[in-house]
Amino acid sequence: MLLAYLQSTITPTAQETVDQALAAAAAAQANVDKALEAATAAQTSADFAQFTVNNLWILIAAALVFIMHLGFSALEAGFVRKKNVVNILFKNAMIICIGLLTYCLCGFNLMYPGFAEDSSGFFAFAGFGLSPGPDDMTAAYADYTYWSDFIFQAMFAATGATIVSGAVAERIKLIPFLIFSTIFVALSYPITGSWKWGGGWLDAMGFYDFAGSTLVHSVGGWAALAGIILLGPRLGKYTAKGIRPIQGHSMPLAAIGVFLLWFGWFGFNGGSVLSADPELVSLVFTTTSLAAAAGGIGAFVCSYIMTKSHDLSMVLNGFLGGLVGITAGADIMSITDSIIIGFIAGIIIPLSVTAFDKAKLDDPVGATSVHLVCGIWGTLAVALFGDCDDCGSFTAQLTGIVAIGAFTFIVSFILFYILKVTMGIRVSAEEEERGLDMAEHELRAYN
Amino acid sequence: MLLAYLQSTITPTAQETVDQALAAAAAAQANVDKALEAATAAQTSADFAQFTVNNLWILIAAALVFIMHLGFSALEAGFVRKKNVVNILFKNAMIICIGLLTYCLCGFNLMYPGFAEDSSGFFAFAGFGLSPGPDDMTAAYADYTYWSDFIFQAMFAATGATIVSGAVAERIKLIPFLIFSTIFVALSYPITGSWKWGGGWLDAMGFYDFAGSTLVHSVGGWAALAGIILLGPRLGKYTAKGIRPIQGHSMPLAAIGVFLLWFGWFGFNGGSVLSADPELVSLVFTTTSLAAAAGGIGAFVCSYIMTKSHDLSMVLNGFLGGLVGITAGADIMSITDSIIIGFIAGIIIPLSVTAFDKAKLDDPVGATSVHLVCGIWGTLAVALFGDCDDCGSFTAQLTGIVAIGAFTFIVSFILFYILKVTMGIRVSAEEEERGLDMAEHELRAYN
Amino acid sequence: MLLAYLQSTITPTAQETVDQALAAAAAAQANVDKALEAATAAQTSADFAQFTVNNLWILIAAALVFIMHLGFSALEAGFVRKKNVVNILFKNAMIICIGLLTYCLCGFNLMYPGFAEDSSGFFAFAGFGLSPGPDDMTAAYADYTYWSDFIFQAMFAATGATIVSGAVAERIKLIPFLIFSTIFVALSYPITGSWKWGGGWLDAMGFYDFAGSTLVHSVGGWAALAGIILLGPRLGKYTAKGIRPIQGHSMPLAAIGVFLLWFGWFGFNGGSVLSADPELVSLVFTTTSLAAAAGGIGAFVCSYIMTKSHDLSMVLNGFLGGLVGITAGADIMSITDSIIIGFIAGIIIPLSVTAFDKAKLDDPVGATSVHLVCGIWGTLAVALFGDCDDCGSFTAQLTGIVAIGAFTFIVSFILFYILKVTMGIRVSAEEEERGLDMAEHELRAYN
Amino acid sequence: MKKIEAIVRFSKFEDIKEALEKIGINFFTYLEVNGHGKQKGDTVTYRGAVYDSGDIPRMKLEIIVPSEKVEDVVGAIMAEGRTGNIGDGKIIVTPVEQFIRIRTGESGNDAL
Amino acid sequence: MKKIEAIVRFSKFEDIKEALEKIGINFFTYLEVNGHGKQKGDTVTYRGAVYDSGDIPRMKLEIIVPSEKVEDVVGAIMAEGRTGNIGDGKIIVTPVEQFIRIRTGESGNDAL
Amino acid sequence: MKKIEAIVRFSKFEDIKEALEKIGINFFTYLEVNGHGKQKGDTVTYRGAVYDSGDIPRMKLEIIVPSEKVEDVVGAIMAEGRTGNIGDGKIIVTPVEQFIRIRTGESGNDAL
Ligand SMILES: Nc1ncnc2c1ncn2[C@@H]1O[C@H](COP(=O)(O)OP(=O)(O)O)[C@@H](O)[C@H]1O
Ligand SMILES: Nc1ncnc2c1ncn2[C@@H]1O[C@H](COP(=O)(O)OP(=O)(O)O)[C@@H](O)[C@H]1O
Ligand SMILES: Nc1ncnc2c1ncn2[C@@H]1O[C@H](COP(=O)(O)OP(=O)(O)O)[C@@H](O)[C@H]1O
Repeated sequence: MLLAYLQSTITPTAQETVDQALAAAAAAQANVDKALEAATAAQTSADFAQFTVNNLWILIAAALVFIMHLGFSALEAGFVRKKNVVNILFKNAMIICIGLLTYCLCGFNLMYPGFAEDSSGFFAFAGFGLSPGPDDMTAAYADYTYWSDFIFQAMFAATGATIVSGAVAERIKLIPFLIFSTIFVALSYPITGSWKWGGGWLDAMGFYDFAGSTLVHSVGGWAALAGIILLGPRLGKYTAKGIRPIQGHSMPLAAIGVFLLWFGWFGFNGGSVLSADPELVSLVFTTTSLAAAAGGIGAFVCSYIMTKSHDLSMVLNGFLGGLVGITAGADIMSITDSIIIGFIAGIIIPLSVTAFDKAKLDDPVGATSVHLVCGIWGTLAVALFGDCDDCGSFTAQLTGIVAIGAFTFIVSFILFYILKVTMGIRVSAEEEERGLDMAEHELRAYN
Repeated sequence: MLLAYLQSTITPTAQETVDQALAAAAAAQANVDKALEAATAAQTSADFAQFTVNNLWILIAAALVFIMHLGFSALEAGFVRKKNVVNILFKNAMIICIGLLTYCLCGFNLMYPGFAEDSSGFFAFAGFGLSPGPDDMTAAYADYTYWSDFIFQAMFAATGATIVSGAVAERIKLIPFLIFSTIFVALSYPITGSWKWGGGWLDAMGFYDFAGSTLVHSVGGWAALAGIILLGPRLGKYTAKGIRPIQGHSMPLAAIGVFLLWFGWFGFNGGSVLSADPELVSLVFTTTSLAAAAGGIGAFVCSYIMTKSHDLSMVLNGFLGGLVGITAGADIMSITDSIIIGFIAGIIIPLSVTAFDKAKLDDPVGATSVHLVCGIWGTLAVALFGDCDDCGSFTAQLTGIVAIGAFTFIVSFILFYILKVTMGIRVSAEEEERGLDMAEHELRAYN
Repeated sequence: MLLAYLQSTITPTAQETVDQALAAAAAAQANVDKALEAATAAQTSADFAQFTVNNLWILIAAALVFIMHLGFSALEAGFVRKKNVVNILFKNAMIICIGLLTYCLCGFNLMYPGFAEDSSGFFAFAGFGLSPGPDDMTAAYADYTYWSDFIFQAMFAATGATIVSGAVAERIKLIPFLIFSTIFVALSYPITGSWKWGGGWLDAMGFYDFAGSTLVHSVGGWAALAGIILLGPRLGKYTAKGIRPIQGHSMPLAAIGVFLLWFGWFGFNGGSVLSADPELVSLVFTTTSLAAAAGGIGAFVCSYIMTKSHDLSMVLNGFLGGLVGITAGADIMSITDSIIIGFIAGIIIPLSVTAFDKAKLDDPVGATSVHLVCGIWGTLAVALFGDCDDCGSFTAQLTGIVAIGAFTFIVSFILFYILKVTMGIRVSAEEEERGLDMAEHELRAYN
Repeated sequence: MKKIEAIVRFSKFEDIKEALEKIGINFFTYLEVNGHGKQKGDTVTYRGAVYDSGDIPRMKLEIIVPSEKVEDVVGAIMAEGRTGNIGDGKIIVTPVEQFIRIRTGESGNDAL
Repeated sequence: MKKIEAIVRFSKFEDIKEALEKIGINFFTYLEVNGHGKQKGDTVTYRGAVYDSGDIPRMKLEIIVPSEKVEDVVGAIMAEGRTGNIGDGKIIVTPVEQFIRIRTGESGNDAL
Repeated sequence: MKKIEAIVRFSKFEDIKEALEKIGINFFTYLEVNGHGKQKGDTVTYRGAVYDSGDIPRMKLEIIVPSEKVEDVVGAIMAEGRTGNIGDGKIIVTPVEQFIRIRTGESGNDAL
């Protein structure tokens, strides 16, 4: 009884407080859960904001790469004669169509096939068409959605063929060129691309090519070279009396093209960071711009020494040389490195243009000098200047250049050769004299 | 006493612990509040980051839509004769001024009047000028600020009149055209726009038009048609001996225009998502690009079949046809759908251009084919291909097309008619022959 | 014993619960820490997302400012005669190279030297080259990384010299011009820039210049004026029989240039917010666009009154006048203010062009009217219309205009003068007649 | 043989071409020229300055014909090139001493 | 009647135009041509290759006048077109057999 | 003196220039013209409409020479301008009554 009494008198006090304490703890616990939930929600929101800005940048970069197609069109149109302008515009307009549609059909899945563990990393194919799952639209896929990935890569794909179109301008037949471009963009470009960006064998061996000095630019250059060799020079370019320069018809058009290409290159290189990472993207913008500027100066100096002239066509190509040169290592170079790389690329341009002309390889817009030679230079520069763990060794870089070059050149050569013996790739001399605009399009560029 | 003793000996132990527990719980509670506060703060920051990126995209999209005005200017300038180039540039320069300023004065508040609950949704007006409250700069307003909303919509508004300027080129008097454009952009475009985007009656009945195949492009096309009918064809176009094509003076200029339009369309369609939502914006980029590419191919194939030629002017218009066609449903189409929609739009272009010419409706740049016909096609395609809850039914889409078309055509016809009988809308034959550049501007485009 | 018994029977109940409570509190506490950590992590992520979007906008703005160089190139090329087109393109291409490289070498560190506490704020230099620390890539530096800061400011730097190139076109020797530009961009522009944006004495006294009506545009204009005075007019411009207008060779090229300049101005003004702040950036987009539009209308009205003509060249310059005018106060003006400021700038253009011509100061592209006169107007307008705490007083604004103007004009005059007496700054009459393209570049713009 | 130069309106060029073909003139040379004329009192305005200019782009045809065909050609051009308004243009006939086809070396009427 | 062709400097064109107006020549035709001349030893440089080119754009005037006016016109052009430096250009006078106004069919001096 | 007008292929222009220099013709005037010819049956296609057009841009040279040099010049143009295919062009020789150097007033052969 006493016990009971005691219990009844003592306990309540403690017990009450204890209950209070328990309740308080439980309440705290509950609130903690709310706080955790809130924190998790905030994290999710923050992650989504980050995902959104990363994704947005890839999309804007895709739009910038798109505008490079206008850049190429204008540059090439400016550097050909008045009578071949419609033709070059037509080819470039078709290439962007072909590039996007074939990349959708098979290119994307050839270039990013998801090589199997035990794959040799040379070739794989993830099937026709595009079929993203629901997760592919979230950060589970990457820092961007599947569609962003596709459209960014698709805009890249078409640039390769655009490079060819300038080099073979003023004499190639339209339809064979379009057939070549289709196969080139649909198959050849994605296969060599898969070796590195698709995680294939070159990637495994440590080859480094940030935004495509080799994978995009040299590849275009090699195909251009194959075409040039099989086509022969334009009539009247290499005469018994020496080399006769055939001037482009509009320097303003060429200049518009080059400035737009530089503008688009912010997306080409900047977007290749594959996120909006502040440090990397801003570094890439800086190295890219400085290399372009140094390329312009390099080409100016070198061409002045060679011909004592202030040659606008060289300076414009010098910009492009600098841009192509920095592309392989834009994310790893220092300021000084990028200026040196660009400057050397600029110097290469006049030397290379002259060398190609000496070899009677006629390239109306200098595409081989800009994209092939400076592409090789830029890829090697990664080994020479790059100072980081995964920067490719000289051997790795050389292997990549040679392997991709050999594959692309041989495939392109065979393709052009087959087209040559079947349907012919060159217009008749009469059509060439008349100009492809009238001969192939029955339309004049200017009236 | 025993009790007291007992209490005093027993309790302390428990009580102390209890107090500890209470204190701990209280401490936890306090920290929880801090954590909750921190989580809330993080949430606010995350939300603001999200708001910032959404808002930024709308602004960038506005800049891209702005560049479409350069696209239209270049395209139209390229497609007219050398003697009418200054005139077309002048009109386009004025339209952007008129568009922005009238949209600021009344257009925005006519198009987004905030229809009252019981409104029929045909017409309302929120007053002259712009006067955002402080909340209108925050996420409380939308995924973007009031100013972003205004400037994005204002850039859209002027495009309608730009479409007209191309169609009536080379013969319309400058001042009447500017008067027409002012009234059209200030009143007609926002009123029909309010029916759908302003939440009016068409929106209520389920009409679907994502980025304006009907609300922007057809509207411009209908006004153009009214102008063409009342103006008559250019001298020498339709002769007793048949149709005499009047070639545009510069294909490179036209090509620059079309590529810039495509570039701007990333903002036109992409920005119409009204946020930077990764999935939707990237889908829209993809469908838009594929439709444009398919449109180029469609126009190429169709014009080749019709005239056995590789007609650059058709391919360029084919791009635009594909772009206009996808605009109504760019956010809901699959890859395959968007390719089909674009391809059909491309096929429509040569057929439509020829049909208008047969009807002796002279449209120098093909604006009616591109914007009116493909705009209608794109709006209907939403019903045919769209596969979602709020995709308009065929009836809803048709109602929208007819209602907006009838309103716009009638208003434009009346406007042009009044201008015709009062001040005259067509330059004299002598001025037309001389060219509007000298006749209206006393300035040549090229010297 | 009883006690012991009591204790043993009573306590367990309470004690157990107490322990539970304690454990619960501890658990809550532990979870609270987790929640706090999670909240902090979320905050960090949110902050990083915010940092990323701010930084991205600065980079995109830098790309937009870059495209202004194409805008200037096209505008100036369009406004000179056919025989001087290569020359003007060459100069603009070189300026961007020189601008970027010298800004990297010394300009950036001259303009943002980090004035010491007790500095008079007139001149300081943070050393050659760029050497950011690791923190400079994080939000600790600013709302953007060091590289973003550099590249955005570097793109600005070159615009000053571009303004000069147009004004002295068609008669200046190439090499002296390039020497002038180098020194001007490397030293003069950054020093006056440091007075305000570098936190120097003008900043301290309350001078307000948001995006550079004075710091960029007037500065370019003053240098242009010095050049024009020392060079003299083009041959045949001011004859005994009066002023003979020398028409630009391509209005479409000029129009492309102006539209691209407007496009780039979204980055020039919008990026000057120095973050992606939704309210401010969207306000700046709106004021900038409305001022440009009002400038076009102002120039149209004024030139119509003066010459009864619809003068495209004036309207194009009117756009630019409006843009330059709003630049100093784009972030603080109301809608109405910005329209008035732009409209007045537009009216100024024809008056100023005529006044310069009356004074026989020959400026082929109207750079002095657009950049100098409207730059001054815009800077003063901040005092007249601005309604905020840190908007400069009339005295502050005037002091800034005069100080920067005097410094720039005197330095430029001395520079040009030294070049004139040493190597000569003007081509021979024969070369001028032949055109600088052949005389200096041995290349024609059009073939 | 004669050389007929005709300075005509742009808008009449196609019609004249067809008229010439009808009378068997299938070959000729043409180019754009500028016609200077005082009558119009036209002005050009550029960047705030106005000045007189009555200059209009015109098409110039150069046709070599046997002397006996001159009348036909002039008649055809007059018929199709006339609008009756000021600015219809002029026809100029000048003597030709030799006319040679580069491809074959034929000369005179054989070269036509 | 005579046809006077004058190949002159661009920079002298406006002055010559005014001088012609003063002696009553209100109508003529002009166009841009290229003058080829060896003396300058000028070179053109394009994409790394240099080659000779002394070619300069020039303005060509074509004026039909009554025979008795030839001297006046030549005098006016000589007076305004001369700088004394190489490259002032040439004047060529050739015979005209017919000159017809398309609008009215008037011919000879009446067509002027 | 004579005026030789030669309408030639663009692609032969440089060769002809060199050939003329070899026979001492260092000065002449040239311009772009359009050759209209029926033979090609060429068509132009623009925005869905096809129409005939055999028009090809060509280069026209105008050379004033002493009468005794005509044969040489014609020979040089024939030698370098010929491909043997249709479209090689034409040479036209017309009389010149006066030829004056604006710079000095020299006339006739002295002005060359
Ligand atoms: N005396 C002339 N010499 C050379 N060309 C002339 C002469 N008179 C007129 N022309 C050319 O003929 C064109 C039309 O002549 P114009 O006098 O305007 O018409 P109309 O013959 O109807 O009076 C002028 O633009 C000019 O090119
Ligand atoms: N024999 C010629 N035939 C045709 N045109 C000529 C001839 N000689 C000179 N010209 C033209 O006259 C222009 C000026 O002549 P040029 O010899 O340079 O000047 P100058 O008469 O002062 O010596 C040349 O550019 C060319 O267009
Ligand atoms: N009767 C003519 N009058 C003026 N120009 C002519 C005449 N016949 C030919 N031409 C010009 O000569 C060019 C070449 O002549 P064409 O008949 O095509 O070559 P071919 O002399 O080899 O038969 C034409 O394009 C045209 O410019």
